[in-house]
Amino acid sequence: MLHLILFLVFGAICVAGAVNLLVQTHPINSALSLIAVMGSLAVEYLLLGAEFVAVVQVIIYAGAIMVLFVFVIMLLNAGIEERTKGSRVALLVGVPGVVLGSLLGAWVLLQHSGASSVSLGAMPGPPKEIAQLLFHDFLLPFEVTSILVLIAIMGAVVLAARPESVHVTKKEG
Amino acid sequence: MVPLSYYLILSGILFTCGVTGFLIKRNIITIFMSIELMLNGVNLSFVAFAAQWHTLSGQIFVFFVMVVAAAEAAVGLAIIIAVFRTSETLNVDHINLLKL
Amino acid sequence: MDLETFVIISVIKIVAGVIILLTAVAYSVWLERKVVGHIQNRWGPTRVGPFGLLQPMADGIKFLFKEDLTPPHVYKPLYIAAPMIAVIFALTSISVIPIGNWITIGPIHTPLQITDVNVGLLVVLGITSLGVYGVALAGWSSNSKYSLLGGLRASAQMVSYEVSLGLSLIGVLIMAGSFSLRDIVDAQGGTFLGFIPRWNIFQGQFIAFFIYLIAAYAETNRIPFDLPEAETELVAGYHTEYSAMKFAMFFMAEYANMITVACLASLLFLGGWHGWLFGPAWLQEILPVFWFLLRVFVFLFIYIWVRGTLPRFRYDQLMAFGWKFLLPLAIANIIVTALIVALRS
Amino acid sequence: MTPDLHLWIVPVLPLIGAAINGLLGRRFSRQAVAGVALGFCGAAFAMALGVAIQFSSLSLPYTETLAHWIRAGSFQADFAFYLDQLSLVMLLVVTGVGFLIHIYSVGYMWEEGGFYRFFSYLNLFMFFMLTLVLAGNYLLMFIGWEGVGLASYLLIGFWFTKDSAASAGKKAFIVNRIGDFGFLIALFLLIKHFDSLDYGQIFATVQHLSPETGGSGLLTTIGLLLLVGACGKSAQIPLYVWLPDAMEGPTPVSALIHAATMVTAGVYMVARSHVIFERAPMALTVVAIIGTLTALFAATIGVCQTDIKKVLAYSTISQLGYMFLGCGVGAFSAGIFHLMTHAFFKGLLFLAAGSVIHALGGEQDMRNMGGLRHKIPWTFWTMTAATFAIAGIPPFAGFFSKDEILWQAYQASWVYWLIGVFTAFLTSFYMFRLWFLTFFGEYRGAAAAHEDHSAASHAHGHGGIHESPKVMLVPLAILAALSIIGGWVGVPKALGGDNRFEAFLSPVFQTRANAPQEQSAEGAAAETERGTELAFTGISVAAGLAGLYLAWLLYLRRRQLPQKIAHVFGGFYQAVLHKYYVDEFYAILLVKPLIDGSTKILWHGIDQGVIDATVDNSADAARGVSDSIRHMQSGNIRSYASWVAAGAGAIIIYMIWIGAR
Repeated sequence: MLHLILFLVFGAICVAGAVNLLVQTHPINSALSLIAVMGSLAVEYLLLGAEFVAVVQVIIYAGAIMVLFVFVIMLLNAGIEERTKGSRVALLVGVPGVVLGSLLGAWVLLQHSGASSVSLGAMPGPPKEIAQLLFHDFLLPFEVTSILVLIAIMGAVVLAARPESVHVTKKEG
Repeated sequence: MVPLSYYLILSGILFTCGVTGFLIKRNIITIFMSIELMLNGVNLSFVAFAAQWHTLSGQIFVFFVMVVAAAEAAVGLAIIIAVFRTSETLNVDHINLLKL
Repeated sequence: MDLETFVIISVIKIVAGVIILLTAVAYSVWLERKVVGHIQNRWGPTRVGPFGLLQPMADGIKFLFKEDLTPPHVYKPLYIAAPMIAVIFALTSISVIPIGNWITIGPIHTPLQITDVNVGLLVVLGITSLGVYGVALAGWSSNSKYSLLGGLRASAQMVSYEVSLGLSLIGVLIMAGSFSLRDIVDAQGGTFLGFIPRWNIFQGQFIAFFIYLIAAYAETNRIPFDLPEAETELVAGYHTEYSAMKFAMFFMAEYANMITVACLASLLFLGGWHGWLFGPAWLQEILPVFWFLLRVFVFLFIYIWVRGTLPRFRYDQLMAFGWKFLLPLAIANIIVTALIVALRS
Repeated sequence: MTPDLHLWIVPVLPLIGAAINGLLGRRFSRQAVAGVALGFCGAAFAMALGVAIQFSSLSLPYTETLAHWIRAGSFQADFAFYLDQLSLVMLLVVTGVGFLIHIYSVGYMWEEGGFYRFFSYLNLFMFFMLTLVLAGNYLLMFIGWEGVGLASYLLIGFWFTKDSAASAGKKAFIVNRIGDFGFLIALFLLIKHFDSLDYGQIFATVQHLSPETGGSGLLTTIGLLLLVGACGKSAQIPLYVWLPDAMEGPTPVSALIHAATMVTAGVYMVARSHVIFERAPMALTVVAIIGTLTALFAATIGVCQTDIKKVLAYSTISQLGYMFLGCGVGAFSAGIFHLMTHAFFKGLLFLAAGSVIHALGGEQDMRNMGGLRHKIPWTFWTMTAATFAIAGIPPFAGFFSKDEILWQAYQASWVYWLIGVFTAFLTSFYMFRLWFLTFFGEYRGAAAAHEDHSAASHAHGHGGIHESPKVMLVPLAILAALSIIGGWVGVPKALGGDNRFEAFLSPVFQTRANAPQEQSAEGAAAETERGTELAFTGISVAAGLAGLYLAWLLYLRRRQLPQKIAHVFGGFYQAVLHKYYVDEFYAILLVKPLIDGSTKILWHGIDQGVIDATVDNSADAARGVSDSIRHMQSGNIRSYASWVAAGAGAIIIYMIWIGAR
């Protein structure tokens, strides 16, 4: 019961944050809503027993990636988004469409997987076992992603560096 | 006891919100955040399935998604900065150099 | 232990923890003023109470009763939320930090810790990493160039040094084999060669401690890395536009973060609460807490000492130092530690 | 027991040389190129000698499998090498003569461009020829077979800027294709019926079959198809046309490839397959007939040729005909014997001719020569030895082998013998004609030679008629010695010898099913046989001497006579002069329909009308569709994203529909 309540509360926060992301016109508000979504998602992970994933979600997503977003919003001083007719049309047509689609998907899922359920703490994700998987069974993908990250770092530095100025001190985290 | 489908529905809602945001938002940064939202929705279903099948592989995939998201954010934001530097705008409707 | 007892004990712990932390914050401010004063050949606070011991109270009262000024053209929701965010995350992180071993009071046997999470260290890191939002949002929402520059600097600096900070801890984690702070401390019990305590700092993690120390100074925006609030260039950085209680919140957040960092350093590198135990049973239960607080105090004293001694870095020096020196050093430390552990086992 | 010979090293050595020279030779000095080429070729020769020394201690046939190559079901082909007496003879001839010609080439090609390229090709040829000779199955032999064709093509077209050389190379290649086609089909038949290409397995199976009577049967078919292949490679009727044109290549190439080694591959192949041929009498008869006809046919053409190399080319074809004749009457060892002696004296003839050409600065027309015997005495004397050898004058090498073939041919049918003797007479005649025209009389080409001298594409830097350098003369001398004494290993019993060559090869050929000669050679009839044989030997020697006399008469004594004779024979002379119009005949009958068909049907009809049109029309259609669709590309990211989302949505709905069904 407690599990269901917690799920519903944080699920509601998630949905609210996601919708707020869409509604808000200023990117910083959208970014903060997204942080809220990620935080409550971390709680959902905890409810699923994946505490390591939950903490990493907070550290990486909320603590690093979103900081980067906020940083860029601040740096570029991104203003309020202007509305045009097209976007109103999109809202009028798209939002009901999305709601309908979501309802349809939800209905299908409820129809076809009603029996299985997850209980609180059903499967803890101890860091040791995760490490065993990550550094043993999934070693190659792990190394590949590490190279991907390295490439991304270099790409970001090259892209963001001003070609003409010599003293570029800004870093992408 | 929470049915697995609840988690999947939540994941689906988040993903749909991300798609919607990607389609209706004009600010390139917000569009980018919508992508992150989609990835988060997918991550939730990974973790839910991992709990469902009692295997940790789902959680491992979440890590990979996170790493890719981080790499994507770094490169994407660098591109945004570069775009802003040349076109002085973040509105994707004004960035249409690919037009015929 | 049934649920009711658990809730009651938890509430007691939380209240006690908050009170102790806030008091510690207040008196570490006093300590800083006093020590820096003596370093600079001044007396520091002396008027309020003996040795100025009541000065923190006076400061608190002053902050509470000053006019809460909100400048025009600020982005109000975030302007108000920013200091709250800062102080909330600063206070939250103390929740998983143990300040001593288990104690037994009557029928209750409980750890001296609000909650023991098996990924405790990561929780601390995660919450600390969220603290940057307070600073960044404060800088941006103030709609002032000094604030904005301070906020930008703070977020870039904290994100950068978080990497080195996190990596410096991995050596310790490899030695202990656990994320739980209690396990890490337990792993440091005992001595080797008869007299050297098995603290991590004596077990080859000296370089990691050094990296941690420097990165922690940068994380808490302390001298010599207090670029975000450099008064000579940015007036006061991200809290230029703040006053009264909101300013006090930033202040509290900074000192609370310092204490968290000091606790973490004691737990991870300096052997936690391990120390000389003597006397009757009740004393033996209290002594670990004493030894732990002693370490935290020493660490805080070094903080203040450094502040009174070192000048401020330049911004590019700060970044270059973080990325080009500390990060490779931390990685090298991980590799060497992992090798040694792997060879030993 | 049997020592491991590492036979595979023998062919690989020249391959290494070819690779080094071919890949890096451009940067080497000429000395280095020559050193590499000679070194690896000489090493192969030394290795072959080593094999020969160990030969007596081997259990024959010696086989060696290097690696598995193809495995498909029960069929298996390996990189296997096979050594018996036949292979050994070929191995020694190829490496020995090849090595000598390599040495000679260093001197002959010294002034030419593409020096490294020449030696790379030459070494490559050695590699493929040795593969062909040492192969342990038909497939590997085919590799060598094709490879020597490739090397031959490259070397004929060595002066590829010259149009005639390039087209001669192409002609050789294409004509050989026809032969290879027959060879391939023979291989397919072997695979189909014997499930193997391995010599040992096939021969073991075939040995238990009885000879096929009548003109048809599996073995006959295979034999005839193999013969087609042999005809292509060994320039027999009707596929001989490429060999005269192949004289466009440098003279050492003509000596090595188109006289001594490659063209004899067909003979080698027939001899190697003797087990099959012996059980297909019909095929064997065809071999003999083709050999006889070719010998006569080419000899008559040779009589009228004026180009010194062309004479030798037709002579080669004619001599190859002799070898086929020998094989065709079942005297494989005689054929191989003639192959060996022919390699000596014909190689020598070409090299000496090359020396003459070298001396005259590129002049090849005999009408512009004459009286050279004092100016280039070494060349003259070596050439004399070779000429006597080929004319069948005892005791030169050619006498023994040719006589052996003629004797064996007579035992099969007197027709073969008659034509053979007449051909021997013709051979003697045109060879001495060449000899007299070149070395006797007075020099007829001074002015022409000097004009040529400055104009010829490969004129030499130093003027006047001059003897070749030592590096060219030493191989000449060695080959001359071999031409003289090379036949002594096979002195027939009739002349008091014991025919050791045939005895040596007999383990290979003893398996023949019907060997009337051997049966009749034993017993009481032997004495009368011997008398007959001696008589026949006398006749063939007389034929050779008659040729010598006639040539002396016509070309030295009565110089105006040839003109008159040509006038008398009129049409026939013209026909012979134009090589019986065979090239023209082929051009009308085969080449023109092929070209017309390719042009009109394949090019204009199928390629342009169908293939090109398909591509063009589909491109046009794609462009038309794209023209209308490209307006979708608005440059608006969100519209792109909408399309992606719509597609994804469609897929999701489809999946849901599938799941719900």
